[in-house]
Amino acid sequence: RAASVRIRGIFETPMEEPFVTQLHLAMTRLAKEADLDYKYSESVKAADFSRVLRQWCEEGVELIVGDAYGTEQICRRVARNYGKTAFTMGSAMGPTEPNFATFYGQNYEAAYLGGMLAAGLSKSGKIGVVAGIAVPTTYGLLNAYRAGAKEMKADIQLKAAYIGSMFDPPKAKEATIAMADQGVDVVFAERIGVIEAAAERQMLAIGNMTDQSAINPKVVVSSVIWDPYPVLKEAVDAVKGGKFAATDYSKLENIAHRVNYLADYAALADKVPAEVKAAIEAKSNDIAAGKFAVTYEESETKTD
Amino acid sequence: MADDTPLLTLTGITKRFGEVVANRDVDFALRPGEVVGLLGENGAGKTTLMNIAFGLYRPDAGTIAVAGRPAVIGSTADAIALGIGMVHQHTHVVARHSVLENLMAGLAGRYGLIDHTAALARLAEIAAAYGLGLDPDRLVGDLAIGEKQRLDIIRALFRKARVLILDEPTSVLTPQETEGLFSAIKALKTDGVGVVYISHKLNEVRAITDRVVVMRRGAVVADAVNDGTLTNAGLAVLMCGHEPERITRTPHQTGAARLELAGLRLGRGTRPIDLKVQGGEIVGIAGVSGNGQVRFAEAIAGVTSPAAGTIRIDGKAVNAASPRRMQEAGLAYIPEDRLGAGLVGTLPVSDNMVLSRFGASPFAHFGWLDRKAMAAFAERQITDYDIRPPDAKLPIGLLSGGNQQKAIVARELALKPKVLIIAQPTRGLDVTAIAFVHRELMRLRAEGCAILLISDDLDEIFQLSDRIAVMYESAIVCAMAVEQATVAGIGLAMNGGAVEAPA
Amino acid sequence: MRITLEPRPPSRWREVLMPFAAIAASLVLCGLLIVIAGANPFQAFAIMGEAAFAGKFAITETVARAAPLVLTGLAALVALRTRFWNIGGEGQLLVGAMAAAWLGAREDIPVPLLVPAMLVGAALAGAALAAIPGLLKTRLKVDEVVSTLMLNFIVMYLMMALLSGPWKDPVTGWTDSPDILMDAEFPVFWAGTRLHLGVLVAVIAVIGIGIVLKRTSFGLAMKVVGENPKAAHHAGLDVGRITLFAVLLSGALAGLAGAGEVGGTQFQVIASISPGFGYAGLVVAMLARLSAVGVIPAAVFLAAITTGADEMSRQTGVPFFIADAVQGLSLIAVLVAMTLARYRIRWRPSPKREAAS
Amino acid sequence: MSMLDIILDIGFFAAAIRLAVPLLLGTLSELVAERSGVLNLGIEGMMLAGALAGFATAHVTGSLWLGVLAALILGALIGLLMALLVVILRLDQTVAGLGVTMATTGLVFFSYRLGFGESATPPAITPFSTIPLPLLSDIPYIGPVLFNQYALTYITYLLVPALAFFLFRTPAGLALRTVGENPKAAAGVGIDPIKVRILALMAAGALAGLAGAYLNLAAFGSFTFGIISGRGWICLALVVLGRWKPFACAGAALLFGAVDAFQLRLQTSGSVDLPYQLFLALPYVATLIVVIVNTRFAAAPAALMEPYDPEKR
Ligand SMILES: Nc1ncnc2c1ncn2[C@@H]1O[C@H](COP(=O)(O)OP(=O)(O)OP(=O)(O)O)[C@@H](O)[C@H]1O
Ligand SMILES: Nc1ncnc2c1ncn2[C@@H]1O[C@H](COP(=O)(O)OP(=O)(O)OP(=O)(O)O)[C@@H](O)[C@H]1O
Ligand SMILES: [Mg+2]
Ligand SMILES: [Mg+2]
Repeated sequence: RAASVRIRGIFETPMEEPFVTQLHLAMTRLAKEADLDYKYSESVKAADFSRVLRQWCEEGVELIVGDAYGTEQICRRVARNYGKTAFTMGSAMGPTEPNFATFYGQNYEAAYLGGMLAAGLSKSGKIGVVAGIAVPTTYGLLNAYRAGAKEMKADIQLKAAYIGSMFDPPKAKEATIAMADQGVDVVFAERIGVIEAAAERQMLAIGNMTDQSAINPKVVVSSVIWDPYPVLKEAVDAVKGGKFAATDYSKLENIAHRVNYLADYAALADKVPAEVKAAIEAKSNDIAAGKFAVTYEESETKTD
Repeated sequence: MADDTPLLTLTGITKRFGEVVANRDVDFALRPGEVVGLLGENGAGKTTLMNIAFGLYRPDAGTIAVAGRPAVIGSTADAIALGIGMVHQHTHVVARHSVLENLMAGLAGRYGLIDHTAALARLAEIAAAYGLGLDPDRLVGDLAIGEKQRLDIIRALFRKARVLILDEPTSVLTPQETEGLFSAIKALKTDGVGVVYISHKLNEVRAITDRVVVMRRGAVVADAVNDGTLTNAGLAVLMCGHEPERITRTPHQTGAARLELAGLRLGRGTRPIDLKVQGGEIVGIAGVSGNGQVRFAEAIAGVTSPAAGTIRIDGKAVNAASPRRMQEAGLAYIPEDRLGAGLVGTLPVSDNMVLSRFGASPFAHFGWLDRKAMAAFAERQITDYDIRPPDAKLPIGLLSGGNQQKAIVARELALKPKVLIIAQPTRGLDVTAIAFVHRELMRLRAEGCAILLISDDLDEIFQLSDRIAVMYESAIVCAMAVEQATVAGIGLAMNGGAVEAPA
Repeated sequence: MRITLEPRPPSRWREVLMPFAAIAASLVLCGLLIVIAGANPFQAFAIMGEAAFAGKFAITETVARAAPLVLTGLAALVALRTRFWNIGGEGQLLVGAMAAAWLGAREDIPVPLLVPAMLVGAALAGAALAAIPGLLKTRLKVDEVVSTLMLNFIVMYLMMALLSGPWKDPVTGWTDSPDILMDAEFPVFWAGTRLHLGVLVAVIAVIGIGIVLKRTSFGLAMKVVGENPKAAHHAGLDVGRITLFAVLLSGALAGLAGAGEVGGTQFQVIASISPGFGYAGLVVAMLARLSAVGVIPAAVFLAAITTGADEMSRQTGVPFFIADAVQGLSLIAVLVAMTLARYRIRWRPSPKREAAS
Repeated sequence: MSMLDIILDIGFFAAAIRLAVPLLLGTLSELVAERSGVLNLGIEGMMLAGALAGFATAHVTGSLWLGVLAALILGALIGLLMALLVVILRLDQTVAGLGVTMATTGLVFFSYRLGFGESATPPAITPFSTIPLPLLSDIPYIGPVLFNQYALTYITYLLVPALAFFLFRTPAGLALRTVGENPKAAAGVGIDPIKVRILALMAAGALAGLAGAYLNLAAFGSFTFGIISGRGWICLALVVLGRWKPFACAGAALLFGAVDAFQLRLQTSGSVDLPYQLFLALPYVATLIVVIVNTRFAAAPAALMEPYDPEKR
């Protein structure tokens, strides 16, 4: 086993966080396919980040994958001091030579399609999104979602709520119910907790990051998928081939590379009007072919 | 008395607290309609014995029988169910509950509910039978201390106690209240209730009891029928094993007024206090406890601030005083609550010896403690005042009460005070310790210190004071030279009665 | 049946051995958890020990992780000397961190003064926050357990508002403050490790507080106030002032812990800057049995649990959350052991059953 | 949508109640403990343990009510542990409570990982659904707000008067209050303060467990790490706000449920532009103010935080 490449995952939250879940699943898949030595640490507190990273670097680990959002300084500093280890981290700041490659964790192209779907499904003309902490990357996602919805129905109204933490499902649920009370009938579940409320209030929901139809197939029409497998595969291949560079992998985070896509409609396929399906399909192809560019916009997403 | 089976029989009771043997193979019996006085020095084990009968403590050995039948008293609930009631030395009541709630706590109720009606009826019954009444709706926190104790007694009777244990019931009562209690006890006797009466007031014991049991060092040393032949001196010998030494006061010349109180008010509504204490004079403050003695002492010592008035020491007014300022002005204060207010039990003797002085020379220089100086000082005081065990490093809380008091006296006298306030100086002390404290007070008097002696113990007041003042309802109601005072007159004043103050 | 506590005669060796017995007991419990998780406890402990202490990297990392715990432990201890339950170490640490980050990013402070300004500013900020519950307690008798706990949450949310508003990172837009200047980063005194100035500050603080408590009249005054405030007042000590001083000192120490995290490990304020260092400080203080010197081994113990459990979890698959469980269990174990050192438990069979049999 | 519209909305009141119920259960739990003289800082951990016990049991057995039972039992057991520490061993209530919370939090997450592993979609159960009470739920305004709720919510409605009745009308309640005010007085009238405190802590634990279980059996269908999010600490504050009285505590919990519901709606309404963190801080600020105004000890049980030693003079 000594010959196999060692890759490590570092995550600030527990594994249940969808972003982390997707990274972990992609790594697990890669590890199996390419016979990698993959280990990870979850719930690493910011105070421990540096130590864990440096410990791996000291051990000579080849590739570290994870989430630098919120621990940007620490991750970059370690990378600077340990040039031999390759980093591929979620970050809003772009890559740094020579060994710090980044991805953005962005699925706004798919979110655009999600917005189209939401607007196409909404009968009330009001759609919603319940998000976690109000930060620019979240805004980028929500703004694309809004743009997609507006394209589908110009007069659609978007309601946005932030629960103020990554994890407070009961609160996310309440925020969703508040939206139901205000007439929203389709909601984008940026956070966990939304789908449960949608089920209670006969709303439809669109999942985020992972395919969340498993949570409640009767409610979740589709999910705005972010699947980092292609990103990580490139990074691993680069490490294996000895030509790793500080790449900006966000160039892959789109529909063309299947990092973004809208999940199958699954159980609720017949709820979606055919023309909506067709419009989404067409748009998806246009985006993939480069005929249409979803604008990425990080200004605050506010309720219409 | 128709039935002579004892209501309560304790056989071979032994109880240890760590190293201390509080009860040693004690036998005790109480018959219906009998009042038994339980006597003994402080720490003799009286309270412990009765706490065992009441289920508060578990004996290490011995058995209990109630009405002739072996009884298992594992808790106070068991004791109450067996008809035993106890009124503690310090009343245990819930200040924020009403009288009625205090009475009903622990009762079973009816249909799972609190039964107010039955409780009120029972309260009225007790008031009619024994003359012990209280307004059921009053908040207990508002009751006077004597009323609180009445509440405790009513509470025991409420539960139809056949055995009533009264632990030093009169230490907080006025003589009238004491009279009331005695007539209630007499009424209980005729109902066949047995009463255990614990007291240090030998006159009362001789007046109310049928029999006395004397304890010494945890064991019963005498059991005698009160046939009128008992004397106070005889009882004292039984209790301590010897006739107590008495320090006597020799008249001498007093100096100028060292402590002057003018228009001192302890609370908003209270009368002003004017008092002068001269150098070399002991002024005894007599009074029923709860009449503001503690507040009086604390106000002078700067612990609390009086509502109004001025305090002068050697003619100099000390205003807006704090304990520190009063110490600087030359006043020393020995509070009655020794371990609570005078000492830090967990700290060693050496630290306690300089509790008010460790921040300054010679015990500290620029904020740095001089541990050597502290230790040397403590060693000297321990030798001089014969504090036992002679170990300056021992936490002072582990010393006996008498030795704690010696330590405080040593500490305060080392300040060479111009004025000394000493409250209940011998409470809880045995005879040798009492003699020691009294001797020290006399020495200080001879050195010209002005001494304010606050005590519940009239004997002590008469024995030591040059003048006697009486405190009643937070004011001094009379003051006179000891030669002009009589016990009866002072007692009357303590109850608020008028005294024609001789010139 | 009735359980009673009986005082034991005082014994030095029992007092000394007690914390070790407690730690051993908590490790046994922890071993049980490891077995439940399907791993070999001996192997797991070996991994933990190695990850925490074997080699320069492990040791220095554990020590660096212990530094904020030493400071918050001292903070809890100093306040507890006067019987003030400062549960607010967490909030005081956060304001300290914010002050340090604010000062450390200022171009207008002369370079040689940057680091000192950060330390002083953080200490002052921590003390200022602690002054609120301190004054509330000494002036208005407001219970400090509730007030310090509430202030932690208030400070945390205000910090979040600051981080997502005025202090939002201009580059990432994420909720982290601007980076401090390069010159504001704490010097490292062993190249290649993370033993930064904050670690030194923690050690100096231990020595300083140890001396204050043992050798100065203020230290004794704090103790007198804590053990018996009534007697302290009678002896002429200003109980309110002494308590307040101790609380300010406590807040300053917690604030310094925040400065260390900003200047030495994070270089900015992020929302999750403290994994509960403030609360852990109480554990440290209790483990140390309120002795200043004891704070160091206690903090190192807790830090080692975290650093060790992390690696152990990766290697054995035992969930990492075991570290939190061990911290709580060791706290409880120490509390119990402290009682058992002084009392013996007697189980008395119910007299009713006794009589029946 | 204006602030007034939000407040006049029926959905707002219903949400206020849903958000208040777990807080109220926790507050009643703390009320029982503190009335017996024990400050229970273990409440946060007890709530979390109740949440996991409820969820895991419901997940395994498929019965939500068995989940509720499990939460009650586990909560009571942790209450017993707390009692062992602070009543029998007479440890300091503050540290012991924090220790219990720390240890249970770690153990709960640890057990969750062991039992459920890491999966992409966290395991879920179908939570309780709301049950409109016949007739009552048809009352205009009040009906949809109060009587279209979860079964656990109805139980909570009943618990408030039941607890008030228990405390102020029954001998056992009087015994509890007496112990909290003056355990020596209680012992003097045949009440065993130790027994009362142990039982009170077990009841408090059970109630806290129920509060936790509500969060994932009714409010939400799966267990996540942020499920309690400091709600236990809020309860500690709400008891003070409710001055140790059941109905006032219910009012306090409702008030905070309403603040939270308002805050969430204000965000979605888009009419006000305030950092939401300020709203999140609001309950804590309000509590601090209340504690200052009412100085805690004015209404707190007199023997709160005082260990009872039967053989101490
Ligand atoms: N709870 C206790 N813990 C330890 N020692 C105790 C306890 N209660 C009593 N003692 C000790 O037992 C002995 C007997 O005390 P007890 O209170 O029974 O005396 P007493 O005769 O009632 O004295 P007093 O006249 O002062 O009331 C004393 O030495 C006392 O210190
Ligand atoms: N509540 C208590 N807990 C533990 N030990 C106690 C307690 N009360 C008293 N003691 C110990 O019991 C012993 C006797 O106490 P007490 O004050 O009754 O002494 P004493 O025999 O009356 O002595 P002295 O003549 O000096 O007053 C002392 O060593 C004291 O430390
Ligand atoms: Mg006694
Ligand atoms: Mg004595």
